[in-house]
Amino acid sequence: MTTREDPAAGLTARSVEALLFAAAEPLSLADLALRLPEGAEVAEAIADLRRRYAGRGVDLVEVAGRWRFQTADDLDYLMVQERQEPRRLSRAAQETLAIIAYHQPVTRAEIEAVRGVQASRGTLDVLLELGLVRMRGRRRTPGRPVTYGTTDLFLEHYGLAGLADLPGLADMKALGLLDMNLPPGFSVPDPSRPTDAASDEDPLDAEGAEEPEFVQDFLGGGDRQDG
Amino acid sequence: MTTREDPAAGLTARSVEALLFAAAEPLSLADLALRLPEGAEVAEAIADLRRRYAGRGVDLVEVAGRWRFQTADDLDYLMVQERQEPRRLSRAAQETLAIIAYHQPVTRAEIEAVRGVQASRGTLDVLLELGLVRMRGRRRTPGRPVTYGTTDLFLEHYGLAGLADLPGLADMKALGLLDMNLPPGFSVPDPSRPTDAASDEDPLDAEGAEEPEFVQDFLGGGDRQDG
Amino acid sequence: MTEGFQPNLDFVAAQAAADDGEALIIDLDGYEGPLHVLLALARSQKVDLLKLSVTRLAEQYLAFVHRVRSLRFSLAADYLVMAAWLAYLKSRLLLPSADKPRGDEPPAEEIAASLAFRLAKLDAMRKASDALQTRPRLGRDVFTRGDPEQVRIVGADRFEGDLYQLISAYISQRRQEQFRTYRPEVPQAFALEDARRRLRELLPELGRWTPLAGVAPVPHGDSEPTRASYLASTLSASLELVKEGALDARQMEAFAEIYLKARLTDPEGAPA
Repeated sequence: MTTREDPAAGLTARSVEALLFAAAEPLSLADLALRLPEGAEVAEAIADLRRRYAGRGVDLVEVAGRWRFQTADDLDYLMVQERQEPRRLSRAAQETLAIIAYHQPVTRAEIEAVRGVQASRGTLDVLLELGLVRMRGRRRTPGRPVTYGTTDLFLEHYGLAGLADLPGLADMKALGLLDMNLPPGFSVPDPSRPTDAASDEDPLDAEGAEEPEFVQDFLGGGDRQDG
Repeated sequence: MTTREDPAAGLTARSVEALLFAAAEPLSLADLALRLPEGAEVAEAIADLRRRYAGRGVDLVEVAGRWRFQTADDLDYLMVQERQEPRRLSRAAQETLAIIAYHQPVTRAEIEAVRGVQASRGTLDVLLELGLVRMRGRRRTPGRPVTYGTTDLFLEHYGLAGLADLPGLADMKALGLLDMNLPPGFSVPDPSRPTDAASDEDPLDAEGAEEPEFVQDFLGGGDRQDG
Repeated sequence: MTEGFQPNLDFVAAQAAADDGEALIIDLDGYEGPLHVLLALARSQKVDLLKLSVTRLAEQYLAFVHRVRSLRFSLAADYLVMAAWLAYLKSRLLLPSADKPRGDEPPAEEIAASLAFRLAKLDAMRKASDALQTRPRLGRDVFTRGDPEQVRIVGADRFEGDLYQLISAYISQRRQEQFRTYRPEVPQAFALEDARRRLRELLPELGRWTPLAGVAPVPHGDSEPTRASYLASTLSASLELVKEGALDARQMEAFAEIYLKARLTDPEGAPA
């Protein structure tokens, strides 16, 4: 495995190596090019460095379209002193994060539809507060619901080069599992919401107005008849 | 110069590499030994790494008996870069921006009325300078105060297609931001909807160059015919 | 569709709980909602989730609800609604299919397939969530340089802050607005004592006629006394110093500039 001994390429690779080592945050190819002489082959230098660092104690990885050095993941057991206990996400928050990541842009109602439960307080807002999730805009449908998506920080945190690298994404797509147009005919019955409420309903107005009435069998309706 | 392919030595070298990389300060051989399995040949690993890093963009150097990675001396010129920190909006600026976004067109006095504090001159200036806020016009009230609104850059930065995409009351409530008991009639304005304030506004252009025409239109037209 | 089997029933309590947003989410043996229970049950069938038997699933779910209800008197409404709904669906699946579906209702098989799809989707998301959480995470499994040399390349126009922060900032202010008591800002004055001390210190520099405006301090920030207060106090102080014989003051006419100068015959007896 002899590397080309082109002096210019060698200098570019050394420079990129030094910059990425010194940088406090991941750098894009454009960021790097900005600090190198015109015409420097940054992409080649990255490829060269990736080869050199393969299997070493430090890896060169792409996150959110930018590059950074990080310690090899199999050496995690050594890093006890550096480890900060990251805030643990609740199971609900983890699931919500996954749904947003795989379906973005996605509305709150859609998240709830997939999970079959109303998002409780502290699910979405924790993700927003941590900066893993952001509001992206509004869906161009009646009601114009706010849509959510993930942030670059999400990608950096989970070490993903881009959204296309989400684990299992291709398989799920192939199976049609990421389709948000749920087949008709089934919706999780939700006692707090009129079942007919189209997605254009403002959830605030929807509350209280007309409650679906249900499950006489289970709660025994007879008592109430007197009212 | 072939490195020995002793697996144990390889792992030690990788571990030392990762530890030195992730450490916040230089580490001594003793520090390293403490974090490695018993009997690890730390000195050998260091020597091995020194060879590997010789002539690269990053050097493994000894400082006062401790080891650390640092960028190669001859690449210093790459590191002297103006350190442009991302501009952090101060809390006051953030709050002022939020009020302008929702209540535009809004005058300085109105901003202060919501904030309950005098807007310091600097805050609006910062927002104007960043290009997030612009002067929109003048209110047709005594004193003709300047009105402020947001810019396209504001929309761009926050990923909004238009002002109509700003989250509204329902969205805020859904996020649990409005859980406190709010007074009846609490509302959040929709800045995309024309209001009295907007129609009560003269464009800034009406001043200066355009002034004569404006006067002519105003005085010259039908008004006189009744006389 | 569901209206067909939902007779009238007052359900104020559950509604109030739903308004609170928390009470209804009951942790039943680690399940967050009926769909999560169904998913766990469906997995036990060990078939492709898209091909699972909904009738069997319905039986299992009803049994589950029965068991949990006997342990826990208050079972969340969602679980009961789902139970009723599944019982209904099961009955429709078991009945020989009518010549054509009743009115607006889709065929039961379609609804069942739909439910299967929903479970497969939730299952996929749970697996994806697990896959994400087991990825090497920054700060837990992998680490960036511990002591970076802080090379940052950031566009000059980049600034921090996202929409969530923006609306949070907005709401926190609107909220304060409700509880605010009016507290007019107390105007700050330039104390006469301070003005006198300052002027005395300046005396050596007032060798020639200097306009009062040039002697009075200039305000720099919002929290300082106003320019008018600085001027007024400095003028008062200068008159006192004139009285003491340390200073001369001169004004050519009303409203004209006032000039100050240290008196040459220094009371300390310095060489003239």
